[in-house]
Amino acid sequence: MTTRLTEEPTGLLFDDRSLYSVKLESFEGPLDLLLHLIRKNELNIYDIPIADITRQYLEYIQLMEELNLEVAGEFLVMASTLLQIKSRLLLPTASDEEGNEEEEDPRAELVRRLLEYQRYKAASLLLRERDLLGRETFARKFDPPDLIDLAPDEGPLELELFQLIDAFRKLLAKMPEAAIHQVAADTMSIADRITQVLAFIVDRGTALFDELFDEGCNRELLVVTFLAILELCKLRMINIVQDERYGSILLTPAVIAEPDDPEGVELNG
Amino acid sequence: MVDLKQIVESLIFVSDAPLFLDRICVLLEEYERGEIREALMALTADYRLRGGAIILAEVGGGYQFRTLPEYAEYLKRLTKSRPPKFSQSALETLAIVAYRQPITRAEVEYLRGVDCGGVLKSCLEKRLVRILGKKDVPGRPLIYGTTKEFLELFSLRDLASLPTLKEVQALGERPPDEEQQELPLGMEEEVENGEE
Amino acid sequence: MVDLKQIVESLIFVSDAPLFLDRICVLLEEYERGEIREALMALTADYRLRGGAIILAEVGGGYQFRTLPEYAEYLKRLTKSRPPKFSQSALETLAIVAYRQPITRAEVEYLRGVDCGGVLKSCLEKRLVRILGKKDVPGRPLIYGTTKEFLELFSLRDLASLPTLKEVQALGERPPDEEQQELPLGMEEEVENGEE
Repeated sequence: MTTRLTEEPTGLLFDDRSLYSVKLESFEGPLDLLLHLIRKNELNIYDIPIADITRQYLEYIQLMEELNLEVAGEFLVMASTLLQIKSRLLLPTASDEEGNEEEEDPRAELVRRLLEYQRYKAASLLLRERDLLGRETFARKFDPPDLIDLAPDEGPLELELFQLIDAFRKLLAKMPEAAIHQVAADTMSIADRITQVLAFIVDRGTALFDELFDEGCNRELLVVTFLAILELCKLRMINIVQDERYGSILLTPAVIAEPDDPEGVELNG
Repeated sequence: MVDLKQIVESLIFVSDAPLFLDRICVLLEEYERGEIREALMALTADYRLRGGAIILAEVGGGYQFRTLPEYAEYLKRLTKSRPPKFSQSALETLAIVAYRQPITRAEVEYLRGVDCGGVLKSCLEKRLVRILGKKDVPGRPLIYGTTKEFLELFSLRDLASLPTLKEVQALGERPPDEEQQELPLGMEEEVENGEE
Repeated sequence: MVDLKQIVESLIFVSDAPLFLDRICVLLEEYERGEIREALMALTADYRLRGGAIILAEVGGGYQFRTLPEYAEYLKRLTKSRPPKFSQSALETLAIVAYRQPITRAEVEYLRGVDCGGVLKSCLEKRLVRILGKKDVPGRPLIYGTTKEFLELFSLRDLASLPTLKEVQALGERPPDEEQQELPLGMEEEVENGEE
């Protein structure tokens, strides 16, 4: 977000840079600034005089700099886009002469973006005008007294993914560095594969080594699957046997997990 | 006299979040879905006709009793919590996510022309936007969508009850000529059908 | 039409505890105490006459909307299926298991700095966490991981779809410049197909 200077009365901004007439507001970005310039000059958005608008845009940025307002990088990117469009318009188009390929108007992309942005800006204004819960309209937001005596029972869980990751993030923020580093994408997929492979083996009772490498020949998956099997071995969660020399390798679960009765084993310990 | 309309009324009244028709049907399995729907309509009409401060509103896909905006002035005196406020950048981001979901951060930023990471994050924290998963393109970027809470907050029944982008544009400036037709921006249908 | 009776109605409706006459008088200082008392009486009569499930009751000296006892039976069904509250400690534990699996209880406790037996147990009961096996170290502690139900709860295809910390942290930072530039605007279809 950058600062908008609203000129009052109109037209003052570029002619007379008197700070007294400048009010501070905010622009949401380069597209917003461009729309403002188009509206102010009553230009046809479908036929923007690029040279003119570029000049005004640059003047604006210069003014912001003179006023020591921070000019966000996006504004500069747009400035160079405008200059590029301007120079492309100055070049004679080769395709026109040949007559076959008609080149797209260099402004087309910008016009599309401006129109699109204009729509969402209008949509955001509609959102702003809606009856907001807690501002225009209110609901009962508390544990209803009628239900207080009735203890809540287990129903379906309601949890948002972001809550989960946010909890983890906050937790790690409190932790020493050393404990943090290993949360990488590849660790994730090995963990994922470990659970998959284990579930598969437990499910079948016995699984063929080759079966685990069946789905797709993706090299990455092969490696990850292999690492998962090694890890499962290391953790002694599966046994690997070979029934004869060069025979098929069999994987069997070493531990039959009983999720229904876990507390007896460790949780109370 | 205990009849369905009153039962439904009591359920919605004590529920701490909008109550969905589906949920009511599960709770009141001795009644038909059609009957329950009728009771909801009758109840909505009752509250309108009563002319009280409370109406039965359909928000976020469910039913909830809400006060009419006329009373906000008085209710502000009662509640300690400050009313929700939104920056223009948050509203633009929410509008884009609402109309274009599922959408990636890069797509939101392209449409707005500015960085949106911070805004997206605060929308996630406020639970107005949620992570829908990852997009099946290289890099697997996260994709975002709006939440039930978003609909509740903005008193929207569902995403389809957002004005279509065509309607939105009609409210803005009229384009000077027909040239507009040439630009393939129309995704109104997509937004409408894309829902659920 | 905004009149006193409706104002009082809205206040009592939104208030999270019975509202006392004195309090209402303070909130509505532009009205006389006598008027307010009359409005309360009229409102009480209104609700009685309506014959709905809700009445305006005087409880402990204050005013509060309550459901009639006839509906208790139905309201009980509502509480029975209320989503259970997920405590912060349960959330933290679940997050650790999700991101660090396979993991032992001792490791979870090291990360959280507190005993996690109870929370782990409740995660197991909710079938969000399961025992993967035993770790090959002295004492052979159990190791935990998440379940299929966990993935379903968050609509995740697999664990690899779980957003990484880096991805969420990246929201607070500026994206690299290229990311923003290369997007074509006509991404309607692409976006639509992105969803299954």
